[in-house]
Amino acid sequence: MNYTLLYFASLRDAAGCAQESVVSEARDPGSLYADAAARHGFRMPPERVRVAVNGAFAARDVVLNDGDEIAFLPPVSGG
Amino acid sequence: MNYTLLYFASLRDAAGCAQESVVSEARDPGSLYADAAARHGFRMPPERVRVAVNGAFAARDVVLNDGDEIAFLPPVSGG
Amino acid sequence: MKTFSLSESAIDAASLGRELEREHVGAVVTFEGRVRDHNEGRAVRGLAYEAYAELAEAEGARILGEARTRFEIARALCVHRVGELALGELAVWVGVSAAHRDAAFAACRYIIDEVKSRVPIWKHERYVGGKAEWLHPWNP
Amino acid sequence: MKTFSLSESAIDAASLGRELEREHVGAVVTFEGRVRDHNEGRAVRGLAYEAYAELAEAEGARILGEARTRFEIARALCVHRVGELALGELAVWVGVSAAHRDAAFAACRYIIDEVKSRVPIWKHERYVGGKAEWLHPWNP
Repeated sequence: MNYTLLYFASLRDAAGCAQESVVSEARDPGSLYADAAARHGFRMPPERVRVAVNGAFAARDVVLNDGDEIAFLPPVSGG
Repeated sequence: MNYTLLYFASLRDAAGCAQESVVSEARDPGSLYADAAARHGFRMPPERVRVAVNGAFAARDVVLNDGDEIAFLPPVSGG
Repeated sequence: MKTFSLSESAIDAASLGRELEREHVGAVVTFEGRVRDHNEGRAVRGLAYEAYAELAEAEGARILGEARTRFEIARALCVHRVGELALGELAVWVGVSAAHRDAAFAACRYIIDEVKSRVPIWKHERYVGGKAEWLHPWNP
Repeated sequence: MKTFSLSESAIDAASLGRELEREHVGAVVTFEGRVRDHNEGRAVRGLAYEAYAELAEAEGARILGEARTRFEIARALCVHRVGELALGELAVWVGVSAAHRDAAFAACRYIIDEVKSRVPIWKHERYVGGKAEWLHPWNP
């Protein structure tokens, strides 16, 4: 499947990019995060990372579709 | 004893004046209020009226001195 | 600058707000009380505030001092209008600055609550239709 | 006007405040979060906010909607800065108008608390001495 991954804040710094296109057998955001963490050396535990799919918050085990855009969101610190 | 009495808000309206000078045998604000209430027809119960003497809050039974300025303060409604 | 003051002219909230700004301050909470066009079901045409000025300023300053003692705040200011006010006008302004928002919210709330219940200021409302009344809440 | 928005330029608190003013409104509570020169004992030189803009605006609007459902308020607005900010600059502004102050205080507090904990915005602090860090509170 083809996915677009979005990284923010420290994950963006660690990945060295804000966005990447991947081709993957993974069918859920949790698996995609595990792959990305191994590839980029993310040290943030997956349970701290919220997930959004196509611009809306989503569960880590939601079933993805080809072409989905998946965002990985570290703990927020606005305000 | 000579006193200056100050009236505010509805008590001022009822008294028809903001201030009056009185000569009285009364030695405490509570007695002065009872006299003023009879004289001016105040209907506000004395327990609702706070007292200030010479610009500071005071008890209704504080002992007054000649020349004191006594203010009668209805329940407040600022804000 | 006095921490609590009475004002016979329009309150300038913007310049009061600037008084509170400091680089080390993380949070500013402000409260504005405005003249409403209704009160307890009656249409209000206008109102006036009367104060026992000497005691109001002393009691107001005492409340602001209490707020600085009770809460970890940097600065706190309060201004209350007296005299004639039009609908929508600012009647009272409270502003608090602090390092953190907990203290700023708590102190701002404390100040407006205490000012309303303790400072000798009285509201005189004029209603549509001609009646007028002093507000003397017996159960504040 | 959007109830929640992100701003790349300085927040104009005065004009936001005027948006909230209505004759029938008795109480306005505002919260301003400003860039502090210290955070957890470290001297801050400056900071930047990054947002996932699309989701931040949707989640912010959802929070403002929740506030209108939970509390009896007239209007509520929130603006959050993104990009580079200098010390003392306004980072976030929340304003709520209501007939009564209880609702205005509660809603203002609700909005800033929820915005801080739910909206995808991240703070990047630069410290005196050269270090810099993303703030990712794990126990918010």
